Amino acid sequence: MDFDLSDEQRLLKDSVDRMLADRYGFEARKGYRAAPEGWSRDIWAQFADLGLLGLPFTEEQGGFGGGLVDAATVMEAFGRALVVEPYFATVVACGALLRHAASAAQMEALVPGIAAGQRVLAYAQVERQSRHSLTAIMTRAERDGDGWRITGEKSLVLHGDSAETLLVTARSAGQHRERHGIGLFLVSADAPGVSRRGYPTQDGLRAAEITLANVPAEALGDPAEALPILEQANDEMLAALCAEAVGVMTAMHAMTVDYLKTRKQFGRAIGENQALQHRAVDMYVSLEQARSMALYAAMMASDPNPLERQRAMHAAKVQIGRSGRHIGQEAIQLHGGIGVTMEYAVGHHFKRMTMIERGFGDTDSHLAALARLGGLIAA
Amino acid sequence: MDFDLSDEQRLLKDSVDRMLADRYGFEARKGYRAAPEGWSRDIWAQFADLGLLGLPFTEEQGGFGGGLVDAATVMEAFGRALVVEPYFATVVACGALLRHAASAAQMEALVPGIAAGQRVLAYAQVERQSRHSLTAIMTRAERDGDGWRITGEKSLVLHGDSAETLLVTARSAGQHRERHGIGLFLVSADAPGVSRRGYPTQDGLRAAEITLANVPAEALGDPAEALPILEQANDEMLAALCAEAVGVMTAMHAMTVDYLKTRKQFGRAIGENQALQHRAVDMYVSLEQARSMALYAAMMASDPNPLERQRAMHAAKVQIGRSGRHIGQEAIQLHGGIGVTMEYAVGHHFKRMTMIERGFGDTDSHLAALARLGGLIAA
Amino acid sequence: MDLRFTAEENAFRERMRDFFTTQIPADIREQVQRGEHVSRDQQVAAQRIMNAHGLAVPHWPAEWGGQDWTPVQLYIYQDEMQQNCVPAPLGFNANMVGPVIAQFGSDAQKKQFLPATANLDIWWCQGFSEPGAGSDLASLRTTAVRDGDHYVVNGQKTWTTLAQYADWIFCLARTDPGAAKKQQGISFILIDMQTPGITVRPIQTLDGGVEVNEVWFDDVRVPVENLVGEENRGWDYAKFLLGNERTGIARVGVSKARIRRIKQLAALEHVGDRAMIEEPHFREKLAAVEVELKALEMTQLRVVADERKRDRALPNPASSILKIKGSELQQATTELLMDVVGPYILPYDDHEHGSNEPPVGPEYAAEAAPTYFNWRKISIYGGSNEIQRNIVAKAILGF
Amino acid sequence: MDLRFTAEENAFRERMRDFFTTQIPADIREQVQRGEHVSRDQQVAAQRIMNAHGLAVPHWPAEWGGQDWTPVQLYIYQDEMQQNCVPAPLGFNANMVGPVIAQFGSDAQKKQFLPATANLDIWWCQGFSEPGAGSDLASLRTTAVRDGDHYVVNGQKTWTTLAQYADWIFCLARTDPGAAKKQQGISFILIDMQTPGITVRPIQTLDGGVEVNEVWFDDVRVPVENLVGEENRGWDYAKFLLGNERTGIARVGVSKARIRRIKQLAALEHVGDRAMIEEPHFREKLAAVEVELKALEMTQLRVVADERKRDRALPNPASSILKIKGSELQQATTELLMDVVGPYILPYDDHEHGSNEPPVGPEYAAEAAPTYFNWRKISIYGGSNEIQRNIVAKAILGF
Repeated sequence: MDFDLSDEQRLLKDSVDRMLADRYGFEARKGYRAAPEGWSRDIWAQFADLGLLGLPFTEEQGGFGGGLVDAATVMEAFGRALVVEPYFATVVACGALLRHAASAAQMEALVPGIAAGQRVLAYAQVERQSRHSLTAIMTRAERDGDGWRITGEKSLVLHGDSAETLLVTARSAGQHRERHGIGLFLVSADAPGVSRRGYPTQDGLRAAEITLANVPAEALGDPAEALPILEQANDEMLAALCAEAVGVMTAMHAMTVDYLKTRKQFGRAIGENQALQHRAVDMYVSLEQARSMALYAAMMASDPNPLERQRAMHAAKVQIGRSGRHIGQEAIQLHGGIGVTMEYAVGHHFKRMTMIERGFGDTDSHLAALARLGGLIAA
Repeated sequence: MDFDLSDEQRLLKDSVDRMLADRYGFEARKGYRAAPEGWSRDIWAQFADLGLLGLPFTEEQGGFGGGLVDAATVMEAFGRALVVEPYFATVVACGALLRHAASAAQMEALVPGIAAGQRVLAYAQVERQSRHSLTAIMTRAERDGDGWRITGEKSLVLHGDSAETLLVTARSAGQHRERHGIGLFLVSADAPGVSRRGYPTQDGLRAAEITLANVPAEALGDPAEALPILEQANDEMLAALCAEAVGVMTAMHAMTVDYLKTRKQFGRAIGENQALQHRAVDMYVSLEQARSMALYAAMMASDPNPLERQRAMHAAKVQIGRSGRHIGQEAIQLHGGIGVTMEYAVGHHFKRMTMIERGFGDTDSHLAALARLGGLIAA
Repeated sequence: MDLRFTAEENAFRERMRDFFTTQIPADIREQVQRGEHVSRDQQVAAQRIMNAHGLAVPHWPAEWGGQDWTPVQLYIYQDEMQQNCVPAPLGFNANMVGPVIAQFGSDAQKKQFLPATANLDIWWCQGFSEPGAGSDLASLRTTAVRDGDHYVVNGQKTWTTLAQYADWIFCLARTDPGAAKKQQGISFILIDMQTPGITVRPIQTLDGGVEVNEVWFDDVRVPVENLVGEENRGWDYAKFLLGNERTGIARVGVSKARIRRIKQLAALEHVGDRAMIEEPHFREKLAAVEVELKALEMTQLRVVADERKRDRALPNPASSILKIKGSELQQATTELLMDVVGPYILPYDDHEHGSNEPPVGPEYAAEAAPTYFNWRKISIYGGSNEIQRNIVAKAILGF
Repeated sequence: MDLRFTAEENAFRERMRDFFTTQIPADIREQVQRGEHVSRDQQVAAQRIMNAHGLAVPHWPAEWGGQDWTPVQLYIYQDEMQQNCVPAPLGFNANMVGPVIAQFGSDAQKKQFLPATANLDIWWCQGFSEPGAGSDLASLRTTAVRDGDHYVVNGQKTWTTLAQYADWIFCLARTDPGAAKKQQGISFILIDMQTPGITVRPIQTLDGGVEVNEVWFDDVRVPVENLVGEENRGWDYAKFLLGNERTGIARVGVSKARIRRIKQLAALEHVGDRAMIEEPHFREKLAAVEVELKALEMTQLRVVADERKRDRALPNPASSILKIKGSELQQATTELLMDVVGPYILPYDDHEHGSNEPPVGPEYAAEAAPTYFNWRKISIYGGSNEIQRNIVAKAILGF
């Protein structure tokens, strides 16, 4: 057992940290968000230069052969800085889907563009009624010669407005909520029949509602049996989100401790109040628990046993959700008035944390799912 | 709306408080518990002198016509002092059952003895498998001429070892868990076929396991349709327990605040630590919430609408359970070492509070029941 | 002791409910129910209807539009207003500056301001907080220097709620910088927002809206007749003002209305095949909040009943309990609402900046997250819950 | 970074599990599983078996019976011991006085005490706490005055765990009352409990048992060769001793074992027609604790891994986190156990006073409430959780 980063991992971490320190301050980020797409193509190019965009792909595929721990390292740093670029959508989510589903030819066609920062991807999975279920899919895929045609409506597609390429789940067979019959399809965002409505999200990112009307598509893997792959990829997304959340929490905790030490009231630093110190300690305990579970998630997201893997991911999401809610609410409360304004960073972290807490299944739903699977400890 | 005690109620409260202050200190109580029955017949006689034992019965019946607020007043005082005499069993529980179920002749036969302190009663309801359900009754009642014969095993009968008279639930008809078929029966504790095993309880009171083998009995009211009356009486018991719990919590909170002010460590009172002050405040908020709900319970326990009444009682038990757990655990923690010894009062209060929290349905079960009834606020 | 409302009190409640549900326009109440901010015009419209019926400022002295109600009646009035999603009369007018002028103002001030304040012909804002002061209000640095028959005011206020709508501001300013204690030498001054030298800068809050502002005073000349009461005694008036809101602070009616709405929406939202309201876990979470809310309602009634016996000029430390628990429960309801809405809390509906597109997801979803974000403030403003705990520790527990 | 155990570590775990489950008598382990106290004889028996296999004091120096294990191996050893309900080697011997003697004792002391301490031929108790001192350990008032080749000890100790079983006590006593700081002038002295002048008075705890005692010293004469290390430097040795238990403090294995038992019992207990383990609400409560426990296990492993890089003589403030969270979770499991047992937590089984009647209700019910009561202590002793928070605030957060 070894918790130390490898030399390569430390190098990666240092270069990401340095770049964010240089280029991703609070004011700079405001500028990136104000761009037409809601993020910076310039920063995106820097990510490409650092090798971050090809991270999860093998060297043969045109990437850098990074694992889930590398992804977690990047995402934690991004969480601290509240990066708004479509890294999660393109590299984490679609990267995982491609690695598990795409053929060598498809990889060859896509990965170089991704790694070079020339191709942004988005994962179109959610539908109006699906509420985080991976099987509640009404979008249809119908065979059309060698290819497919997709018709349906996808919702809450993260960075779906700026993506050049969409990975779309659709049903080629089977009934609503059935495990069988689901496929994953590659769609060009400018294909005829695609219409998109982009919008900002509560946490300063972007998403889109996407309508697909008889859109030409290419299957990624088996067009009717993609669910195990979607589940595997979903768990890798969860692991990355957990890591990002730890970054968000780390920043909120650090800002709060710093604020308590510097903010003066009634003639002394408010952090001299023992009641507030103890609350900062409880936040720290929550943070360390979350950090531990994010590591556990990174370790278990590639576990070969799907049941053990899912148990672990449910547990991780629960811990992250609980710690994040605790730390976020306390960070705002202990900051007082400035905590509830957009002019100070902590509130932005709080909003991102809230969306992570409630995205990809909220804490209650993951706890219920873990309980249904019998918990973590065998009787 | 009026929260003030009437003159009579204030008189009652003052006389109970005075008597307990005189006779019910920590050491005195230890002595009462050491008596063969686990409580003091002498104190019991004093209760009779003060009119407490006839409190819930009308003057025509030989009592004093007190209502649920009067009962709550007495029980709260008893909670503060941790009274170990069988007041709850005899006056609150059996008193409510008799008032709702007994005929005038039965009242005439029983109440004078109760009021005079010559007759202790116990309510034999729980069975091994019943887990607080009022309908899970396997004890059978069979007709025998004008009377009845009871056979079965009753468990956790509060003060069942010292009672002269038992009120026993038994099934004269109907299936297990059916609402129909349940009756309430009067049994003499020295009747042939009654065997009792008394034992101490975790909170310093007494209870008994009682086996009934073809024991002669007299029906109180309809021998097959007593359930609504058992439910009504049960809710009055809950209201009284809530009041007692408020007394227990009040004492724990007062002892804790007092301890924080007087206990010195590192050269100053530990209560000068703001973190501990704030925790004492949170305990106080819990206490006031519990006090409010105990009043609500006293008001609603006689509500003519059974559904509204039950909703209210579930809610009250939940609040009492949550407040009591919070205050109890914090009281022990803030006392430190002496809190976990039997040599100091607060631990005894903590134990009583724990048994109230988990007796007559624990917090989770009442919350679940309230949720099943749709909560308190109509959509 | 009789814990039930009397027949008269119940009849009074009926009368209030009838008034609020029939006289206040439905669109305003629905907007409040959805969790949206009301506009300036809507706020004015609602308050003027109430005032026309003598219901805007019932707690004021009778000669200035007050009703001679018992504390219980005042409670019922407030509870029905909250439960029926009626925007309360503007607090700065009805509960803050109005009572101060009525108690300490000159006759001329009363005539000039009170009727207009009750009718919201003047929209007031509050100039107490300053940057860096937080809960240590008395450390304020804004000055008012006498110059002939004017004060010249300089300084900066912050967290000034709805200053962008305001006609007038009531301020605390330091008139005697040499006073021995920082609470001394402060005066309570009324300032027309049109006076030259006043600048208002909006502060965007987490929900994306603008509720609060910074206000700068740069050599602002204020006629001396706008001083309330005596010079240098402003701290006393501010304490009177802050102690005025004692029981409504728990906002039990607001939480009740939100729980009702949550239950309605939870019947529409489905998790798998089942309506959310049928989920035992969710029902139990809801029920747990309902229990605490019922207890708080009873606690509030106990404080209300106690008011009869108290000197109304003294703050009631029990109101700190109402503030602590009331804010926690209001915040809990905002989380339950997000539970119901589920994934559709995510889109940000930028209506403040003129987006006219239909909402993404169900129409009730858009306000869920902003309400959660925005309501974090209620455990911070008006004396944070930490300050309330200090008050209880000292005034009730005797630390 | 590789967060999995290596093949060697997994093999080591197998070896430990095999040893604990085959060599330690089943009746002892079952008694621990039920939550009952083990007797003196059982404790001695278990420790001697471990010692015979070199497993009683693996963290000691190799020459005195230690194993040259990595921190991860020590962790696995402890985890398997806890998960398999094996009573740990007596802490006062293995983790407290033993390491102090090994580090600071004379050669004669090492020879006299260490083998007997490892084998529990000597049962040690700890004389640190005094009445009224609580967490302010250094304010102790027991004195040891030099008289020829003896110290004469006078004073009172309290919270002395299992003093009724003890052969020897290791004490802190003041040898220089004139020292400038209260931490100075204290010595670390070993005292035979048979020495005239020692009185032990049991203190009954909430569970009804006697685990702790008061110990009085009345002109107790102790040979000077029983002084450990240097006179007046006892505070340093005490700090070394208290910092020694760093990671096992979370007792994750104990909580795991209890959760396993709770799940087994919850399959037996029925609520209505349904086994308790099938109740979604109860399962979710359990799962929530399991999640925190898994996180704590990972936290503990991180601290363990970190140990390799640390100076083992310095306390690790991260162990405060393990203490805080570990005690909370252990306490949470005691409540879950009461949830399962239900109404039958009520009877008090007075076995300490010789009651031989069968238990009222199911046999597993009797220990539920006493365990809950007794385990309130774990957030109090060994530095209360409030003290731990102070440590983290200062040593980690830099307040």
